[in-house]
Amino acid sequence: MAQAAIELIGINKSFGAVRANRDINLEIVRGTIHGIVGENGAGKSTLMSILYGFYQADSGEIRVGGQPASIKSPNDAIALGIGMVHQHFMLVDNFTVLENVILGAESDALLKKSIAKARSELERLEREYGLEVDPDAIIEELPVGLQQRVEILKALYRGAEILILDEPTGVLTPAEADHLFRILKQLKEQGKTIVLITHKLREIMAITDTVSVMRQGTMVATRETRKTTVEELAELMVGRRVLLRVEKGEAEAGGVKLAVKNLTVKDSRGVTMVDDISFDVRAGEIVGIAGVAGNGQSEMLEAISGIRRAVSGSVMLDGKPIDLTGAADPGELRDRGLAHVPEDRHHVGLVLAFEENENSILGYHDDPRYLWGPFLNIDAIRDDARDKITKYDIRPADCRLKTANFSGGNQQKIVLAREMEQDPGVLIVGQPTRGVDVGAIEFIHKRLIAMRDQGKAVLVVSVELDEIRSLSDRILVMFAGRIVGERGPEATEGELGLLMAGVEHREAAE
Amino acid sequence: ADIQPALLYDLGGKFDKSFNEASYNGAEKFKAETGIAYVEFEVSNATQREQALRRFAEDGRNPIAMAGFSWADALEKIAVEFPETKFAIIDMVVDKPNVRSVVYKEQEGSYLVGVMAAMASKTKKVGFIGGMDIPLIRRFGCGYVGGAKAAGATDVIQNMTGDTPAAWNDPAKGGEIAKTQIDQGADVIYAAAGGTGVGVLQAAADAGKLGIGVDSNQNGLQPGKVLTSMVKRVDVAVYNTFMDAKNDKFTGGINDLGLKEGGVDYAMDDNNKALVDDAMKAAVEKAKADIIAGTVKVHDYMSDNSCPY
Amino acid sequence: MSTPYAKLPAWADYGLIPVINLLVAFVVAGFVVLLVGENPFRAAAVLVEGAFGRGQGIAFTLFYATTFIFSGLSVAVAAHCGLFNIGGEGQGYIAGLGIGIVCLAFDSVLPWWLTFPIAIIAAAAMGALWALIPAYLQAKRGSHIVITTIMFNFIAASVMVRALVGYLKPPASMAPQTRTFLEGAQLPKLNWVIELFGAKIRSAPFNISFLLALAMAFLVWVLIWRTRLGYEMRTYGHSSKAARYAGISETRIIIIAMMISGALAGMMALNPTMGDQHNVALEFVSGAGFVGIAVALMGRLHPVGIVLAAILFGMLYQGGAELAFEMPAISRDMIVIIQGLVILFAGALEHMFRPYVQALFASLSPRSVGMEAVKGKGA
Amino acid sequence: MDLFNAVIQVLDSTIRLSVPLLLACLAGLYSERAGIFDIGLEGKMLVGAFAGAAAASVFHSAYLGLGMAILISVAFALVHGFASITHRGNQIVSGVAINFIAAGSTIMLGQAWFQQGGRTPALSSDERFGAIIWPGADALRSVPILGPIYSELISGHSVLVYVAFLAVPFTWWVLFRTRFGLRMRAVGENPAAVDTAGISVAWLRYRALICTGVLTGIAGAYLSMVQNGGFVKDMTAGKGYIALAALIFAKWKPVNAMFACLLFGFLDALSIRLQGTPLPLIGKVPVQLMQALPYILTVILLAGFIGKAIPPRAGGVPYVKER
Ligand SMILES: Nc1ncnc2c1ncn2[C@@H]1O[C@H](COP(=O)(O)OP(=O)(O)OP(=O)(O)O)[C@@H](O)[C@H]1O
Ligand SMILES: Nc1ncnc2c1ncn2[C@@H]1O[C@H](COP(=O)(O)OP(=O)(O)OP(=O)(O)O)[C@@H](O)[C@H]1O
Ligand SMILES: [Mg+2]
Ligand SMILES: [Mg+2]
Repeated sequence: MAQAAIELIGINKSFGAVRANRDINLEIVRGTIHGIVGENGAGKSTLMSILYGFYQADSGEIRVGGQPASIKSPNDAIALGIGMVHQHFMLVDNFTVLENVILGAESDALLKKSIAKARSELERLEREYGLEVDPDAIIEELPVGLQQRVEILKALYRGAEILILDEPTGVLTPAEADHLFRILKQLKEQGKTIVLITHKLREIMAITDTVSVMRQGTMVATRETRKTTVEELAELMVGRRVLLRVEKGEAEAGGVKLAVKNLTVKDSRGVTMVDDISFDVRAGEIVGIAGVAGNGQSEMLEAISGIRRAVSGSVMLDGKPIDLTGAADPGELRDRGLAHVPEDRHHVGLVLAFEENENSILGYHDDPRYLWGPFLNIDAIRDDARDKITKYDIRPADCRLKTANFSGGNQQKIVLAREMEQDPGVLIVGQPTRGVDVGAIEFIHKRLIAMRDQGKAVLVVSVELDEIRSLSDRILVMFAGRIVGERGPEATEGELGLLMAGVEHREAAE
Repeated sequence: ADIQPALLYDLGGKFDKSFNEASYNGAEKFKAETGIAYVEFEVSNATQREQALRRFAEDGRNPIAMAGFSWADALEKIAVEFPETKFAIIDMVVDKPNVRSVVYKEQEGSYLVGVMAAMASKTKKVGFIGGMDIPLIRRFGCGYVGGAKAAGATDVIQNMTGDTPAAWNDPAKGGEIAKTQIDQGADVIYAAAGGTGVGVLQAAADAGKLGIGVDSNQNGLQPGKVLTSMVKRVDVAVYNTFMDAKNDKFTGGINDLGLKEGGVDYAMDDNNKALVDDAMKAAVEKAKADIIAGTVKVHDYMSDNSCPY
Repeated sequence: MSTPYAKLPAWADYGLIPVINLLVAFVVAGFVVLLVGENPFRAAAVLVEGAFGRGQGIAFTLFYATTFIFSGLSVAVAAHCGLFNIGGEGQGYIAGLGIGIVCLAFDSVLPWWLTFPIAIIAAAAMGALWALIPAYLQAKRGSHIVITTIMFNFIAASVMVRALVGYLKPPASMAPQTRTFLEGAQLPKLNWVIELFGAKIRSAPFNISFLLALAMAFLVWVLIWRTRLGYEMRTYGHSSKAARYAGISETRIIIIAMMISGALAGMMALNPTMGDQHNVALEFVSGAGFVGIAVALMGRLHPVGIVLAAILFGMLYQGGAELAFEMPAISRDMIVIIQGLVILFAGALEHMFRPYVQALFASLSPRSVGMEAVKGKGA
Repeated sequence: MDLFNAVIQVLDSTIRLSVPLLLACLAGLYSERAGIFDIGLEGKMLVGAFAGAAAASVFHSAYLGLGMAILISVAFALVHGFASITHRGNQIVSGVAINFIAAGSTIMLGQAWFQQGGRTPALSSDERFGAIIWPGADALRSVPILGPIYSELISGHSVLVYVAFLAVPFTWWVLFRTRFGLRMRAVGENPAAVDTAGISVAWLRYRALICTGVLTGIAGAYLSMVQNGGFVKDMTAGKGYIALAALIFAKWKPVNAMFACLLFGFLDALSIRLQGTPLPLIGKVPVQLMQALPYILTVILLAGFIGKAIPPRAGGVPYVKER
């Protein structure tokens, strides 16, 4: 009987009236990888934050290595060898990697020494686990994948024996994810214990030894991974059967709806992120853009939707060209029937401080349907919002609730509902299911297919290869700002992976 | 029965190192001598003027003295509403039978200290520093320039401290302006700037130069470093108002107080004895006599918003 | 602005807690009163009685409140668009110029009800203009609105001195102010309204600009929560990225918001000039613009809250004056301290007692505490 | 040569005028870098000035005065902290409140203690910080160019002036070279990161505010014990707000802060110097224009040369762990 690294006994935690955790019991065996799955808002992050001392449990006991431990602050947790990689990275964006790593763990009152020490320490960790990252890079200039690596380094630097990762792969590409898993396995071999929160059952099956399922704040089950199946877990999570792979009929693609021509985009630092790309999306098809994060997809989306000014290029909407280099404004593109679900729902797609119904008109607030001369037609807006809530099964079904209080999955549905219900000719979607649970994923994918079948042109950008492959009728692979290949949905993960890694591209160059 | 005198201060507040403070001193003197208490009020915005006046009048306060020209509008009204009450206003004329308007010829007093400044100056350059830039202060400046030029000053450097009420309470800036004027060659500086003046006198003293005080006798602020002060006897006006009322000698009408009436003057005491030699004394006394006699007319800036000197 | 704690029933949130805070503020102020050897209870009585006791007091309280409503609204409108307009003082001051010119020009020819609208426009226009430049610089050049508005306060002061002393002042008059306006530019008083309730008012400056203020409060509410423009302002105020996504022009929204804010600050000048003094004098704003910041934030940027906060400050001004009359030992400066304490406890420390109140409510009935239990369900 | 002297003199007064701004500006830098807006610099300077002058005149010691100035000003800073850190109050409201309380209490206590109209007794030279003459300053004065620069600009200021300018590199060092500085900057950018790193956000911010209090205390002492020999009511005369502007102007960086304050000081000195004297080409300009000049030029410079200023990201928002 291997002994427990951690035991949680009868943990309760409420935020106001929200009971995020109810009588949670959980045992995590030393030297194993323990997965935790659950819907958005099930209470996973909360539970782990309690274990990490970030929140205090209202009641319950925590044992570390068999000894009752009182974890009042992250300090105590760190002292007990618990490290955590948070879902929303806890990094200071304008600090360097090194500064972030030593923050709070400085070896000396003066930075010089601490930095020097950290530098050599990082080199060691880099050698042991292959966690390369430029120690002097500024965080906000690193792709999320690397940012997360910094979070892991932070934990290891503090000598974590027990490592908690909250949705680590939510932001990673398959390649990055695989790399992460290799690292985790390595850590496990070193005798470290790992707790892995994720929405992706595939990952659970891939690397965990044990898996626990949470629903609405309670711990509904714990299974040995090899003794369970994806279907079972999904059902445990959502409380009903879910089909995990959307089945869709053949696309009967019509004429070109969206044509991107010679698009070139530079980022704020003047680096060329999108390098003269052109492609079409036809009516009734879903075109998926695959690629490792940071290869220009975000910039491309922003340019096409008019948020970011392009250096050169234009889009044809229904044959009408729109120059993207000028002050192309998102409103105009919207009027031309282009709807956009942005990658970052928290800061771009939604105003978290708004009521749900207010967000349900964001971008369409100048649509006469919602107006009354210069005035907002509140009743129309709320009725409309309620319709969407029922139609998209957004929970809680309260259009007056502050948007921040919806889970990510539901927040995502709010955005989708808004964009799809405008019945646009063209829909472009960035990371449709990032941080969203299986139940919601299923729903969202169905919706996207439905749009396609209504003869809309749909452009999906995602770092989830699975998603791309299951949704797309055509797959374009982006690498280093260029489109390096086009494949059909039948393309294997392997060949796409190579394209995404830019292999073929290089060969072509030779 | 004893009278129930009341005193009203202007926005600058009781302790403005200027006429408010002077009127306060006058009232205190009266209180000390007669043992009759008085009530007082500092307005903190224009609206309170009429309110305060009426309030005191209704409470049967009598006489009611107030410092500052801004009281005029309110008094115009109240004086009519309360014909029995005796009022006194400083620095402005309100033509009502029951109002005693006390105005000063600041230009005359300033002229005298100008003369002294010019004579005490080795560089023949002297300075003037005003507080907030309002006509009243320019009247001080103009008289001063007149006196200084008349006594052979080649140049009078003039500065105003600012355009907000903060200009009355910025000794730091006042001191800096003084230093600048000293750099420009001034060695005697006259400050008509309320609390800011404190900084001017300080800076002059620190630099071993001479300052000139204003309103009340400020020779003592920097003993031996303040050449003299242009005293404007607001304290006396308040004191007399109360006294006359007490002895039923109160009379309405305009008191236009210049050198002749002793309303303005230059201050001599132990603090500045050593600084004023006989020649100076003689010259000042002569100028004073001339002005009183009317042979010298000191221009009043506010009569035409300009200064001929 | 969402409070950092779970919600309470509205009446407790907007009624009970502020009252508790106020009481504490007065208790602390009471100690200061004690310090100067006066009876704090009597002081409190005098203050409240002086502000609300007699019709006279009420009239003055509302008169002051009028100005603060305008300045508070001004700050709030900008704040909803994520802008901190600290320049209300200058915008209000410079508006005096417009008012002065209009009144001097028309008071002899037009009746007040014609002069007033013109003056309103002039005041609003001048205020808006004074806010326009900082707004433009913020939008186009990224010059921080806080600096520019502070600077424009000082510049306004110089302009006004120049204008009043140089041009508007009647020659050979001592005071740096315009001549007294004639009937045609004097706003009718509202005292009779209070007298309807049997109160007797000898004389008080309470005038119809109060109604204008209330109207503006309502319009601001409509603007912020019921118009497309307000929606765009709030969107930008919360997240400039989201605004860009929604196709809202940054330049346009900043400039419009600031001009509205400036216009409101400008209207603040009507009350003291046409409503009370019947002239435009140096420094007639006397700090009301800055008080507006406290008023707006204590009113939680909501017009209703602002009106209430403005009345609170009106009470402190009027009651404070009474206090100074009644209690010789209590000086003008004491009252400033008391105002400070109220701002501190009723404003900055508004959350101090919230947890206890919540605990109390929770113990009474768990249901009553805030966010419905439904939320927690996931997608 | 005459012009050269004029320049030296203007620069000299530039230094004196910028010192209080610089101290206040650096003070603001500490608190705002830690994510706490501080519109209460004005008030803290004022109480500092009062406490300093009062203590100095009572104990006849400049240094005791300085100590008291710092003590009281820190106390007020802690009140700001109590409201805005411990109780998550609105930082601007709290700042405004502090300015009110400071303005009222200094006059009230001043009158109660000294009966000189809210003024403290005039300080004697040993109760103030006098000028420090550097070795050979007088000897070198006659040397052309360098002489005046050394003896006027460098030498002959009070110790607090040197303190102020040394505070600039010191602050830079603290901010970018020490653990405290690192954490302080972090808490101003992303308190959650600091919190999860196991550091107390509140305590960190309190310490930053203490630094603020110390500096505003010194700033106040400079006003009442160096530039002037005693306290005069409201003697800060809006310098706190100008310092705030300077801080933004400087984009929250210590060295920039120094230049920003020197700029403000210079513009001020210039407007003083030029008042009344006719300018070449333009001729005689109205006094009011001269008064407004520094502010107008500031706006022009801001718009013309200084780009967008991005404040510390967490600035002004109270840190709330559980929503
Ligand atoms: N800081 C907070 N303040 C208030 N309520 C919170 C807070 N964090 C979480 N909650 C509530 O607690 C519940 C559980 O949140 P938690 O973040 O643990 O869910 P989760 O399982 O991590 O969801 P996800 O999969 O989206 O990360 C949510 O429904 C949310 O309403
Ligand atoms: N401001 C907030 N107040 C209350 N609860 C919140 C708030 N923000 C988030 N939550 C809750 O915390 C839980 C997790 O929030 P989070 O933002 O992590 O959503 P999410 O599903 O994880 O989305 P994402 O993974 O994209 O971040 C959600 O269930 C949400 O209800
Ligand atoms: Mg989570
Ligand atoms: Mg999530």
